[in-house]
Amino acid sequence: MSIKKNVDLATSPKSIVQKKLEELGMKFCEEIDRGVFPTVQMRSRSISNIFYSPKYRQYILGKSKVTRSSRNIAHLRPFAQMVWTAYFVHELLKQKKTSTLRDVYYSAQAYDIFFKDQSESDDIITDLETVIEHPRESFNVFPEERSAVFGDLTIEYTVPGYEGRRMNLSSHPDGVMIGPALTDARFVKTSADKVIVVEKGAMFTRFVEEKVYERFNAILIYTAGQAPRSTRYFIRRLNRELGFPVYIFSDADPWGMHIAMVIISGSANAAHLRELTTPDAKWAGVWASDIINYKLPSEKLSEIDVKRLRELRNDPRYKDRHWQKQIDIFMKIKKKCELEAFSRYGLTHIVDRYLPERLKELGA
Amino acid sequence: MSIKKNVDLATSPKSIVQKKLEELGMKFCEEIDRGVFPTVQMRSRSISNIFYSPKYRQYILGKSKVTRSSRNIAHLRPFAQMVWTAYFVHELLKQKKTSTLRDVYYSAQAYDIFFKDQSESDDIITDLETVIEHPRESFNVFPEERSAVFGDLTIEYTVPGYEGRRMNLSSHPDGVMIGPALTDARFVKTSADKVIVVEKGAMFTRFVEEKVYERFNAILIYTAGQAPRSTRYFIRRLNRELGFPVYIFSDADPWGMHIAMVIISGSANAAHLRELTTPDAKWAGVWASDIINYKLPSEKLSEIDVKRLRELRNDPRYKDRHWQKQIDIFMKIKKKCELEAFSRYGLTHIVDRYLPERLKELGA
Amino acid sequence: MAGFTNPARSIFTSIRELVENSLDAADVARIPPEIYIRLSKDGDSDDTYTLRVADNGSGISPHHIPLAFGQFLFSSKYRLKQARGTFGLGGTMAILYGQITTNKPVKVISSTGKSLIVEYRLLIDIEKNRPIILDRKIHANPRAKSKRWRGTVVEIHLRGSYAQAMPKVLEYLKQTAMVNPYANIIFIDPRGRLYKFDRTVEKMPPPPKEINPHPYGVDVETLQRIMRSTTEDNMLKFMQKHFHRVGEKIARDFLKRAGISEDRDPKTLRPEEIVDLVEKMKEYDGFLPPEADCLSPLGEDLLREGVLKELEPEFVAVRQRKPSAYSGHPFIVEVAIAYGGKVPAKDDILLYRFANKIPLVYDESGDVCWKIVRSINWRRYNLTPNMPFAIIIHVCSTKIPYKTLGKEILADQLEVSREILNGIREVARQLARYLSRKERVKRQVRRLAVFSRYLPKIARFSAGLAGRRPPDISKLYQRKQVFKGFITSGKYVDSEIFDSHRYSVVFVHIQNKHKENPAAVRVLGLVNSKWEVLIPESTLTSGSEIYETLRGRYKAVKIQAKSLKPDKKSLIDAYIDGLSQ
Amino acid sequence: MAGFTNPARSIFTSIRELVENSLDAADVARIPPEIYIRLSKDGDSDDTYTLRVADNGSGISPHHIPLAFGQFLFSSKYRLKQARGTFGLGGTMAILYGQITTNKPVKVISSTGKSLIVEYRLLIDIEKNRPIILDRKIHANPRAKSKRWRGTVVEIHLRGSYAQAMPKVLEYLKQTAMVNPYANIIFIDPRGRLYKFDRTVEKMPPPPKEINPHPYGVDVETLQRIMRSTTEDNMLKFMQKHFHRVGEKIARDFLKRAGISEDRDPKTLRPEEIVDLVEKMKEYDGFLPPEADCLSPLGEDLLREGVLKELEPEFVAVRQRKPSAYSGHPFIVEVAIAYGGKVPAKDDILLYRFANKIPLVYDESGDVCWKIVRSINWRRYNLTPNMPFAIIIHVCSTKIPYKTLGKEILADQLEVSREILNGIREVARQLARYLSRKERVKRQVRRLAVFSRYLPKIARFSAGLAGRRPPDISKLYQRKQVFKGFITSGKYVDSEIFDSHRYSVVFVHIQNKHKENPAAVRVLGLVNSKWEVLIPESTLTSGSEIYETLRGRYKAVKIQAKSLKPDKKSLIDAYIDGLSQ
Repeated sequence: MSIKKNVDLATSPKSIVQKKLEELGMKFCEEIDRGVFPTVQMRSRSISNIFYSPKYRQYILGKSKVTRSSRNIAHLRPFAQMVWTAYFVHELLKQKKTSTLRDVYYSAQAYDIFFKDQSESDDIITDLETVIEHPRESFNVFPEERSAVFGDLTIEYTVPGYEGRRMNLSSHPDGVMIGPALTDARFVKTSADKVIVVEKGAMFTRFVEEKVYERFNAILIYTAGQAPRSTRYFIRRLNRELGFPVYIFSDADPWGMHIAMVIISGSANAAHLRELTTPDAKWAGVWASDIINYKLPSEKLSEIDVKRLRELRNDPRYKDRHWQKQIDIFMKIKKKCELEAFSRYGLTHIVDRYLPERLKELGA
Repeated sequence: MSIKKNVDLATSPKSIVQKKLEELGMKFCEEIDRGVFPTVQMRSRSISNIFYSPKYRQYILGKSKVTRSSRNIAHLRPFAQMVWTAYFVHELLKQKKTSTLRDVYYSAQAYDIFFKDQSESDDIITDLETVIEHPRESFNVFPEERSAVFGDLTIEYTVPGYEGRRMNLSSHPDGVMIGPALTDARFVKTSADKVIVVEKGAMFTRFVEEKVYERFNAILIYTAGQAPRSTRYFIRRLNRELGFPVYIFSDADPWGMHIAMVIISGSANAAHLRELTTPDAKWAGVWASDIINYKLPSEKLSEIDVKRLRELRNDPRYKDRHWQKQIDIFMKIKKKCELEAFSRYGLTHIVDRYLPERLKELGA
Repeated sequence: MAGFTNPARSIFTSIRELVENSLDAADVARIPPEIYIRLSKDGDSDDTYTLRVADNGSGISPHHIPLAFGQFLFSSKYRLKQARGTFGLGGTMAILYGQITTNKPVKVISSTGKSLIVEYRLLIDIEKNRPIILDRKIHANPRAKSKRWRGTVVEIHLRGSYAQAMPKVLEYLKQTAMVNPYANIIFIDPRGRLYKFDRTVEKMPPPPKEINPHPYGVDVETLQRIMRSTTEDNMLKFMQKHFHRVGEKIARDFLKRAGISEDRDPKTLRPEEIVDLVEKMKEYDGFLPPEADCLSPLGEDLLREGVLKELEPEFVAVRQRKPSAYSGHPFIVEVAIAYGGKVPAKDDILLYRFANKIPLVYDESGDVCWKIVRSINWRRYNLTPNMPFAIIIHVCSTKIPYKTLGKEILADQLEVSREILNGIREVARQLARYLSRKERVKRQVRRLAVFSRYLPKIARFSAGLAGRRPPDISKLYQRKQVFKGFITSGKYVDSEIFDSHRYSVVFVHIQNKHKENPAAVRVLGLVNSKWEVLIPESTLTSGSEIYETLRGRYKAVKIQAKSLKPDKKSLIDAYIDGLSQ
Repeated sequence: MAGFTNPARSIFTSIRELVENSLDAADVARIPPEIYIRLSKDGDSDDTYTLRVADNGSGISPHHIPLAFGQFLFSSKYRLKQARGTFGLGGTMAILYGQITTNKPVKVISSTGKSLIVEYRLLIDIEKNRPIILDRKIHANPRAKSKRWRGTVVEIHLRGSYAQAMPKVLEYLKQTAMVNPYANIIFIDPRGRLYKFDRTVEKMPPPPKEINPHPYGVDVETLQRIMRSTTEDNMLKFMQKHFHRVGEKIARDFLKRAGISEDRDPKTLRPEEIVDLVEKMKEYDGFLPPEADCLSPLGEDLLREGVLKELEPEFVAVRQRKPSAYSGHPFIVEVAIAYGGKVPAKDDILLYRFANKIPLVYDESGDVCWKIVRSINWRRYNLTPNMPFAIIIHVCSTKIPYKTLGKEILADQLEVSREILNGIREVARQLARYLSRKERVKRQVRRLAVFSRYLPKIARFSAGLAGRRPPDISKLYQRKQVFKGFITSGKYVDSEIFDSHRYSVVFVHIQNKHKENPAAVRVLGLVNSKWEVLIPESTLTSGSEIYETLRGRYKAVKIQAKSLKPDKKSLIDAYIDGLSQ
């Protein structure tokens, strides 16, 4: 069956949303021009205004509305935060980029807008959804995704029903899930020459959108935290069968370090196995020294972090000089930071500056 | 660059593993024939036998070995469990099917082999890995995956760099990740006529392997527990744009019911939005009544479960007669069970019997 | 013996009794007291001490000393006067306690300021209740009157435990200093530490007078005592002479109602008639209320001084209530509240209780003062018990309504409690006003900072969204610093002018940042091309600030400042904010 | 007064003293005791009781009664005998306590089984230490000897608290019954509840004999008393006549060493010579150790009987140690251990201590028995304190080594402690053997079930893997039930035959499932075509089982079973398992 194109739900909301955001900005500007404090109205999300609708068969908001006024001292801060968020997602839409909730939280700092914690920024995004009356996916704010691969690599399936069928791993821009079929696939053709592994879904999507695979001839892997074993196996295959160097990017803290280390040297739990490590893979960042050199926003190490670092210091897998040095720096500066921290310098900073510098430094 | 096919790491281990398993079985049979209690040797995984190898740059097991003997009363139970596990994964390999750790745990019951809990069966699989010296992925036991779709649906991307490019959602047998690109894609062509949603990765993979998409003309969705919002949005699109009925399969407990309910009627948190619900979707199972009718292995409801059921009973979304009846049955039998519970009757039972019966019952 | 029930309490009570005798002696002499207290260990003993208390009071005439210190006097006195003595015979009690526990005599040295100084060593003959004089010495006082010593030194030996008593002793002395700001008190403890409480005023409160008992407050025993000693031979005169505020007219009317002949000789009244007479006096509603001139309250100035001196608060309010009476006993309640500064913030309210200038430091919780303090809804005054504030309550009366023999707990006497409650309410209201004003200033300053922080951002990102240049936010809000480190002179000088025509509300915020000198400031607004004074001249003490909201439209607003005293320059910062709508 | 220090203890001690007097009286009469105790409230009073204790003992001759119950007798006796009395004068103490607290006399009724029964009401004249006879009645005993009553009834009034004493009183009676299994004891408490402890044996232990003191155990005061009363006029005869185990030869040798002439008249010894003599006796190493015939231990049979009766355990082991002596005092230790059945499992070991057949129920923890029990490493016997077992320790001696005046705590006397420790070890070893045997049977039965469960599965799935038919596991292991509900007869009957030729180990498991009757069973093996007895005839009591492992190769194995007594059939199940390698 062929699908008629009378409704195109996939993209039309985006242009509507874009327009609504612009109108909102215009309204505020005009109000200020007139010497009137800008206000915005939205449906109240308080418990007393949530009703079950038998017609829609879901919970809906009632008629009660709330007004946010920039005249009201208590509203001023969230009002400004919402205007910024509107501005930020409008930029995302204009540039056809996506983001995650966590990314939004970090990005705010670049604009001198501060959120107490991520739950505050999540709340503001929910406010904006309420004002615009579209879900945040319509303004390109997505939740995190799970372990996946992306890049110019044609594979050939060996699973039943797919024998001989081929697929290029750049064919699905969300990333191709690493599952049984992919693990068992043959590698056929590629123009890439390296593998870049990232721990966080947000960075993976960022790298895809910024065409890291083209600009650096890379196959991208997203581990979703500690890499699942099938993913570690897949990384090893890329390294062994194709001879590609592997660069791993993870959070700058003992746990992030260890995500890289487990890909490189495996875990004690899997000591009886040989097929899950990639000894030549490199931990490419974020290093403790990067926190200083790139002036990244950071948090204090917790007691548990410090305890973990002490353990790692005595772990034979960490005996190499570079690892030891990074552990020493962590202990000295008593700070840690996440991959997304680069967003403080703009979304593309990590790709435009950090990545090329680091790859060059590592001789890639 | 073209890849030479001198090493085919993807599939060759499987035939090696298959052979090793058969040899193991033969060894045991012959020992019994000779009146000798079967034994099996493997490297010890005790802490004292785990060493770091600078050569391999990973932890490895030392030379110390342990012998499992069926003559030793303490070894007899795990010995039998391991022989069964070997038999089971050998069947998986022969039939080119895959499974998960959880599935193995449940499947044992069909063979009158019992595990105290999943951690016991996980341990036995690790034993088998140690004996066979290959990772469990080589005998088709995979970890769970995250939210994905699979089925005959050709989509057309709208994301930058992919505009106009098309992809069929059956092209990647691990399932296609539901991310920003897919959420925004246009639907072009399909031979399917319904959507089947499952909560668990194990069932999704099972349905793909059993060609549920062909046999029932279905697009399969895997939610990974509570469905992410982009997935709920995608389900809604399939329902609205293509007019497909949606059938949801989740665990038979208040939490599983609610996974289905949130897809159907949304959550209170998203009461200000309209694009995330699929009011016509149907909760197709596992129902409380199925626990009785299909004699499924079950567990006692916990106090928290019962408390949750009481809440749901008074929730307006649950006022429909069918839901109320299922809640009443739960309260009466005080039992719950998981989707994987059908594995007690063999891996394909859920597809061969339950699915057609249920779809027929629901008028699909 | 009450007050001597354990080793800690004994030390405390002994010090207290002797100190209070000394304070009373200074009151009598109308001289600001100098009290010197020394407690020292006796040799190697772990628990015996020498206590020496010296004062500059009236002194005791030599032949009186043995009776005053070596005997319990059950006097025939019936006239009333406010006095400290908690146990009445307190000093002698301390001496007796010392004698019993150490078997050592008391040493007393005293002079009334005449040519002799007398020194006694005395024991009390307990069975016979009379002094045993062990030793008597006479010293010469200098001939020059100005160099003559006057006062009393009492030195006793006693058993006790100072380590345990210490907190209460120090608390007692601190509180004593609080209600005796005209006294110098020095205490040297057994470890050789010196505690000094200096006087900050020379003025003493007026001394109490002795008065007749009020008919409402008389009991049978007192009445009998009066009858035994009276020289009057008829009831009409008897009533007038011996009772407070009973004149001829009232005496006549009362006797008529009581059914007693005016001519009756009081000594002929039979016991049952005396009982009846007491009841009749209580029933009769024609007596005038007692007068308070027999009382010696501290007065608001002295109380404030004492509180400032010992607590060093940021704010204090004091209140003396009008004299009142219960059961024929006149009384006056004085209350203070102290906030901030060195007043500590504890889990509970700090409460200081005083009766006739004596601190009550034991058995706090059963006291009616606590009951009253607890009954108050402090939230009404924007206070919570864990804030740094203290309540000071002083009750003075010819008869303090104690609840127990221990004389540490005030009973719930309706009339007294009402005065205490009203007193606390008055000072608490003053504190509440102080705090709310302080809070308002802080809040407004914070409010305006929020506008200046966020409005520009709203403008900027809205413009970004709309794709145009940012709108001008000064239509909504503007802040201007009109004085910046301005040094005042003897004459008013204008600040910069703030163009306020588009704003409906204008906020003025002036700070005197000088460390010592006060300033005078005022605020003017341009109305119909004329500068009108909007806020008249106000004094801005060193470190303080003014924050005012001006409502109504003015074309412009400015501030003027000058030194309060021509030669004392001060340092002024001032801001004006305008907000539209 | 020791034992009467509080209301609960007073009740307990009074009951105990009178009961022990009664038990001693029955011992003297060689008649199994019948003790009847009744405690009842006196009228409306909350804390006064009447205590009546009646026995069937020897009775007291009429003229002796006032002295026996109304006077404290400080006897001149020096010969020794094991006796219960803890305080020596205990009974009189209880009477005195009752008299002091209620001012009421004691009532005593007694007969020695002759024609008269005498009843007295007595008070004790405390100052003069002599009885006051208030009343004396004489009743006739029946003429027929068989109907005559003999025994004593004592009834006193006393103050105390039964509610608090109850747990200890009941514990005391239970434990008394444990070491007096030949006694009937009935107790009716103030609430009217009846507690009955029935005798289960008629046999009584042999009565103790009176002996001379041993020279090692003599003190100066005792020696003086002997000298005062002796009729001998030379030291050689004096030593032989008055001391335990001193014959002519030893007496001569000792006197020579002590430097005392054999002819010396003992009455001429001066005090300092007497003191010297006592020291010489202690130093001399030639005296023979004391003999134990003066002691009256329970014996292993009676102790086992008592423990079975009162604790109803699943298993009991008892042990009487050989007589020993400390400081010239002979003693015997008896120990028992009881396990399972109705023995409760507590957090700690249950310990029952007895001295001369008296339970020690107070002040447990200071006792040397506890010290010893704690010092034992119970894990060596596969026991932990929270398992259901009890230790029973009985020490009997002419002089129990008490630690305190209270006579509830045994002191750590080296010789005695060693005997207790060794005794406990012996019975604990017996228990350990019992438990490990029991555990082994249980474990083996479980083990074999595991083989039969999992071996078939291993075969099945291995075959599945190998793609062939399953191998025959009976080469490894086989189980066969050879008797299934078999009813025995008077003669041996064969079970099914188990083909055992391929198994290196064979397990035999036989159960007697009959509720009452025992069976006889044996196991035979086929060796060189001949049936040999592998396990000889064994008795299998009702409900018990045999589990044996046969090592070595037999062609076949079978079981034979018959009734133990020809007319009493039993019910047999039997299994044989074979295991290769």
